[in-house]
Amino acid sequence: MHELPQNLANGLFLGAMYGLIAVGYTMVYGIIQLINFAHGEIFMTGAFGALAVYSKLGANVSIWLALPLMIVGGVATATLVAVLAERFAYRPLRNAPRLAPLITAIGLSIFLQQLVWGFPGNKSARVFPQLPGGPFHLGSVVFQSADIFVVVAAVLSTLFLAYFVRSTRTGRAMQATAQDPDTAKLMGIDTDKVIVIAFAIGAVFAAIAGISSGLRYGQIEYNMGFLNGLFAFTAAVLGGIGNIYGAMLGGLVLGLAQTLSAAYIQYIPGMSQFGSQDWSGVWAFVILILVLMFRPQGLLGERVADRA
Amino acid sequence: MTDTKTLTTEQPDQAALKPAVRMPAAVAHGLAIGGGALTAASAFLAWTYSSSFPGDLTISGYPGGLQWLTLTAGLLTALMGVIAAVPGLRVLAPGNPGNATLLFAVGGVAVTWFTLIAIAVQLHGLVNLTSGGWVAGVASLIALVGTLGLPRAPGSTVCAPTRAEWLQTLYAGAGLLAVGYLLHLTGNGAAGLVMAGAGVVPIARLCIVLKHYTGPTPTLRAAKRLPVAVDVVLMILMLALALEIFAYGVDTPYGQLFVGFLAVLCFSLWALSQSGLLRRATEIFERNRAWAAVLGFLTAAAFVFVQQSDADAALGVNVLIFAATALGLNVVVGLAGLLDLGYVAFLGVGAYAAALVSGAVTSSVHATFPFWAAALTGAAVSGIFGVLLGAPTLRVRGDYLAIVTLGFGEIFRIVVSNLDGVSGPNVTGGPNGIVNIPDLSILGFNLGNPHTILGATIGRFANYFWLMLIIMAIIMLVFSRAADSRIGRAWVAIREDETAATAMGINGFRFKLLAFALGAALAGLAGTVMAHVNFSVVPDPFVFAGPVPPNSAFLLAAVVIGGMGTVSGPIVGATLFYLLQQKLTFLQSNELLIFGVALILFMRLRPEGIIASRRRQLEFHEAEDAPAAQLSTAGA
Amino acid sequence: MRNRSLLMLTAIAAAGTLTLSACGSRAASGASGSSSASSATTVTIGVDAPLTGPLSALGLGIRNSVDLAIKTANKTNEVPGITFKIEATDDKASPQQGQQNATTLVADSNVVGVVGPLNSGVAVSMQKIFDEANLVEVSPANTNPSLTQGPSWGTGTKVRQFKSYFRTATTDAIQGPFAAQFVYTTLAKKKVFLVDNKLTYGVGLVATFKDEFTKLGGTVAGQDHVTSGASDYSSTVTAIKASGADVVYFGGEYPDGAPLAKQLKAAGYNGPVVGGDGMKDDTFIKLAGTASEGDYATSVGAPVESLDSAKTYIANYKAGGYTDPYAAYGGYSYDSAWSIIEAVKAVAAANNGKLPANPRQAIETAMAQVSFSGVTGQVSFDQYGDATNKQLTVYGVKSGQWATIKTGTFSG
Amino acid sequence: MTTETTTTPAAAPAAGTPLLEARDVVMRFGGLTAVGGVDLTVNTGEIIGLIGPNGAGKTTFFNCLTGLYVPTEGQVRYQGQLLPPTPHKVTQAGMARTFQNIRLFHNMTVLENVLVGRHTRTKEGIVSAILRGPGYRREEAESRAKALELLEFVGLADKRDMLARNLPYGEQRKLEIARAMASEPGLLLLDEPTAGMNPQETRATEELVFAIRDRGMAVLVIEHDMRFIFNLCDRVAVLVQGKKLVEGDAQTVQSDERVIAAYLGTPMDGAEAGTESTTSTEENQ
Repeated sequence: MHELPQNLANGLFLGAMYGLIAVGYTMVYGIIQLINFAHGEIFMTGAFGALAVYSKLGANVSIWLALPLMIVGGVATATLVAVLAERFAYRPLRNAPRLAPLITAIGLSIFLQQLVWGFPGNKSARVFPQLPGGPFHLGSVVFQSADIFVVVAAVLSTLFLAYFVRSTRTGRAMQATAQDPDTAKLMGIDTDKVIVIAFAIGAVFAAIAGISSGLRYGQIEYNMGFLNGLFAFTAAVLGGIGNIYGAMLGGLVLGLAQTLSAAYIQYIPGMSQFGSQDWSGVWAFVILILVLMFRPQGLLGERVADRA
Repeated sequence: MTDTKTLTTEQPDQAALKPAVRMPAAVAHGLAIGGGALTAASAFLAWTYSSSFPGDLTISGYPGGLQWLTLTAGLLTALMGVIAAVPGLRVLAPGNPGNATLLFAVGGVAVTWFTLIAIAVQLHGLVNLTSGGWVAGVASLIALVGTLGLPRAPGSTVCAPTRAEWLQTLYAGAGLLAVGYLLHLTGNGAAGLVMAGAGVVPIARLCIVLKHYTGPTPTLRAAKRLPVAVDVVLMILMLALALEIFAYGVDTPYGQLFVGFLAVLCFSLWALSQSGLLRRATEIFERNRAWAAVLGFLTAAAFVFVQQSDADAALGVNVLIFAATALGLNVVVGLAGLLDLGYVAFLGVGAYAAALVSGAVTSSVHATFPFWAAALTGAAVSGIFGVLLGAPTLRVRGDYLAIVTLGFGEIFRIVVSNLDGVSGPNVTGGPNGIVNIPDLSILGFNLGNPHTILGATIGRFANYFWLMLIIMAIIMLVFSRAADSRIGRAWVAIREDETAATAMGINGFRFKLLAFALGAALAGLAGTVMAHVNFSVVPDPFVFAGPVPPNSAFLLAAVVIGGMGTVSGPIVGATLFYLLQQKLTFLQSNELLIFGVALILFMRLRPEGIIASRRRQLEFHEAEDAPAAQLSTAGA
Repeated sequence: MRNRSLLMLTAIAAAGTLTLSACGSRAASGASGSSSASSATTVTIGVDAPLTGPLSALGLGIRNSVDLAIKTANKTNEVPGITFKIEATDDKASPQQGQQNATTLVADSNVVGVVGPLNSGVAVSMQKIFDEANLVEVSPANTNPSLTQGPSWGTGTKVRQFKSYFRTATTDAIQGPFAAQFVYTTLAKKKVFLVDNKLTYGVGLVATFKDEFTKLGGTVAGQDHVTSGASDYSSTVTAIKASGADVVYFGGEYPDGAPLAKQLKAAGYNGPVVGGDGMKDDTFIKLAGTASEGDYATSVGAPVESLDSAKTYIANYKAGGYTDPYAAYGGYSYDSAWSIIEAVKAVAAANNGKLPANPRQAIETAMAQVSFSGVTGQVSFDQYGDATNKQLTVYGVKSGQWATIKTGTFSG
Repeated sequence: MTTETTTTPAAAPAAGTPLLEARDVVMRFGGLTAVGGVDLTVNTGEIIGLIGPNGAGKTTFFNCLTGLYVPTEGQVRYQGQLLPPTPHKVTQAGMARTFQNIRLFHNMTVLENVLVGRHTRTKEGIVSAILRGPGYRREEAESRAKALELLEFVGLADKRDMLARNLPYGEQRKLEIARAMASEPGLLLLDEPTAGMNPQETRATEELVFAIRDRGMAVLVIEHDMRFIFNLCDRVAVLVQGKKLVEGDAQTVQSDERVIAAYLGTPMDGAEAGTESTTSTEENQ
């Protein structure tokens, strides 16, 4: 059990990444009750956008110089994709029955994956540049520069978002739209703009998560959005969908749950076979079901009264 | 691509009912008939010098490959042209024979010019075309011009697209070209596809113009009732023809031929609906429902006799498995309105359950169940999994169900991969799966052995095709009867308004669970056969999205694009999907990309699917037809 | 109104496919085989592999190598009077599709043998179809021993499963133990941590490695299973470090192996990662970067640079102008196709230089006697249909390159 | 409206016995008390009105009675039995309702809507629905007959194959009543049945409610339209700010000064304004 601190740290890093992706799900869902199924692919395009910038820069450019540019490139790509998707795929279906935008989202997700796959060299994993430095040691915990990156990014992003939603005009308009879109519209809020901004913010966060993922694992793949998106959405539900702090918390809880279940479930008597990393996805799912059973509104979610 | 405003019928302006091309009626009729005949005749010429274009179009006197399709379209044009020209033949096309001639001619132009362009592109250059090819191309155009000179139907509008619409088309086309070129510069595999999409845009615009030009489908007075015997004979003939056409489509050996086939088929169906013949045919089937069901079943069963080899039957089995599963999903999605994104897992549960009790050496359960017991086991186990999954999640908001089912679909594969005795108890054989599953033996008849009926050899897959057909019939029966019952009404009520439904005494949770379990059980049933057909069950195919159906995304698409809540919709959707991904091999790796785009476009243009249930129809197009419509045709 | 929107959609779809297929009719151009000899019989060698999708890189390598073999045979007039032709089918890594391809190939009476498939999961759905038609199937890539020797091969009861199924790929039963001997004896590492990605290949390899390694006296410090494609292996890395293992044996392909190697080294783990031929790919080194230094992978056959046939093959492949690399199974595929050609040759030779009307049965019988020097070494098949070539080579990553460490024959 | 048709009235206990007894029903949302301790009794054969200004908690009280909300405190009994707090069981027990904002199954036909109302009075399950035995056929035929009779009763028989969404507004109200009646309730709860109707339609609804009572059902009706209520009801209860202000016959209530004050507007205090806005969002759904 002495590797507990290390496992906790691993879970934290993973969870921070999930949290960053989950924010996008939760914001869009909070405002237009749409599971933006393609959000995992936004995450993926963010990573590929950053890689494209890096490969244009050439290998001679120092990573510290390249990183800001990569972030800009990744964020720009992801935001562009998200905004275009909103404008051309989702907006026309705003008043359609529920199933229609969801299926559109599935179509979009497959489309984006295949499009990225079609670029030469993307058929299998691509090498992503690494941050130099490390490994760092903190007590018995070993971590990398990329791990610091993801944690710092998550903290800064959350702080920014908290400020944005609470203290800016647009942020408050966003809250109002989430509460009641029709009234918000009557009050003169441009709900279309608010929705676009929600998509864009989600995309920015997802792009940062995508870059973190590349930095941490050293490779990115066209289908990296599927599993991560699935887990991130689980995190959003876990934390209480519609609540941005919930998304972060849900991400952390899920990340920890996965890492700890992979490490320790095997020590529970009779469960020795169920502790591998492969099973950890299953345990994450079990946790989701348990949360839905006993606290359907999620960890930080508010009870939504049944409406008659 | 289209905007609905242009679709709303404008008042037919009687004064505007002049044909697009002004000419004396006799000349128009003559050109139509003559052009059609000439097109047909040109199919007997050689079109190209090189035999390397598939189908070998170099032989004079005997049509090959795509030329057969040109021949068909030409003959149909000429035939319908004659009907349109001779008033006494109006009985044969009670609707609008002029329009029908036009559409047949368009089909002829489409397939002929497609062939010519394909030859030129594939063999690099127009020089590869012989004079015969040019004759065919010109003849088809003559027929088209002639038909455009025929008098127009009431209710149609010559609405040349507005300037804005043309510009829109232009921009869309140019945009796609530009994007395609950019992709081409980066070396993306989808570049050609996107650029080809630029060609589709003006064609689509022309199709819209054509649609306005032909006007609405003619409404007919009900025909005189014929004696049942006559009806039956007619039905047999029609079904036989449909089977022959279907078998031809299935058996098309290369993609170009399949595309040409689809083009002729689409325009011919459009033409038939304009001619009123489709309506008449529907009437016959509708007034003899029992006969229609029995004959339809027999026709499907006869498929194995018209096939070329057992390979087609293998295709048929796979289509049926896919369609049966899609129909099961339709209970969940179409009737109860629950979105299940991991449905393929239930197919997997059924397949694994059947494999475990099949007596295969690699099965961890050393038991051999007869097929009926194995099928019941598969369905029951799958249904139980449906309940286990549904019980905790169906109480919460509907959207969560989507993610829980998606998660279930994913972990199903992980779990079966791990239940191999190393990282879990030994149940499923892990990644190696359960293999060498013996063939089914029903009543002492081994489905693995070929046998001879009526002089035709019925191979292994034909046997399974028949078995699957029976299962399909059962699933159809279950679906349609459940849909049209107290239970089905409760499902639809829940889908419509759950609060109101519970206020009417419906236990929402219980009925949702029932739908979920029934859907799962039907998928499980299909899975039991799949295990035997494939000799094996392995974890890999049970994914959310993959290139080969059935997987969860394709299943959902078959239901949604086929038509939610209907019996025939998912079957049509599944068949179409399976055949398309089989035949359009020239799409190379872009099938999934197209699939994604198709989903998006369908939700935009026709969210109710190909075959719309009357409910869906109105739900999605409330703005378009607000006036109360008496619903005469039942969808479900 | 409504019906019309449907008609329109179908018309658009039809128009779309029309335009598309006019532009993209490349499918047929893959087929080759010159028909120069006018009186020659033309027979077809089928290929079944994933030509599209995520595994297409491997599948295309298989197809191209078979194509190369056929071209070579036609050029050198290997079987006088008989011209070979390729018929490549795409199984998309799906058992269902593979089975359907099998029925299509069986139905084509010109097909005398089939090379493929890539995935064991696909193979199990095809074997019986081919077997009933006596159509020879040679897989360049299936490694699961039970495909030939039956489910109880581990306990010593080996039973040939299908008389028409052969393979040039070596089985897990050879490669795993060979790696175990290398790790235990040559590297002198006695404490191993086992990782697999829960796919057929990796699981089989790890299981056979584990048996041999414990038999030799080594200890298994721990075992983990990772989700293929998940890339976050931090819990596995932590467990490996905590276990005190001095070597990691990884069963799986390089896309999963590379991040594992990378994350291990980044976390400060010093032992080598050892894998099978699924890991011996240049992309592994590319993905894992410097972290791959000192890692090992086993591969079948003698070292490439010591085999002239391999060098010729690589040169010819380059000259052939194929856009896709020959990838991991190119050599085996070439040998697979060549073995069919050899069998056809034998049958024709025994029948006055002509193939009998239905040569499938004869070719199946002739396969057992096939023996030639191929790309991967001497190619012939034993009583189960497995390759008799038991020579394996260990490669190690040295300054960013795979270098030959040791070669030997597995006997055990 | 058709005149009396031969029907079997719902099993009605002897007139005058209490059918619904709500005791001290309290409903709080967070810190907000929407309904604060309301008592109400409905006897068999009665038509009871429930009135009150906007946001008085009428619909919330309704929802408490029909199981959509679980009351924070208090009890609701139907025929002496404690009602379970789930809507479908309440309907099963014999209370059916309509909604303030019509909630039909829009994409089902008129007849199907009423057939859904028959749900609790039919039993056939999935197996018999698939096998279609004689029992199933009999039950289905009965349901159909009953539903058609109800459509006849409310005057929609000739529109049975139309989609509910295509009915004009007033007929949608009628259909909703027919649908509720299909479950053969002892007590029918109508939530603003005349909202948005013109005077003629309102009068017709009045007739309809009387006819319903004549079929042996008690009726509890929420309404804004005073005249409608006072013409119709045997007793009227007035709800203001979640509390029952008065209860009595039309005469008593009409002359009560507090009611007049509540309606004609003594200025509401601050808390009231808050209550109003939140409750109205609830009622808007």
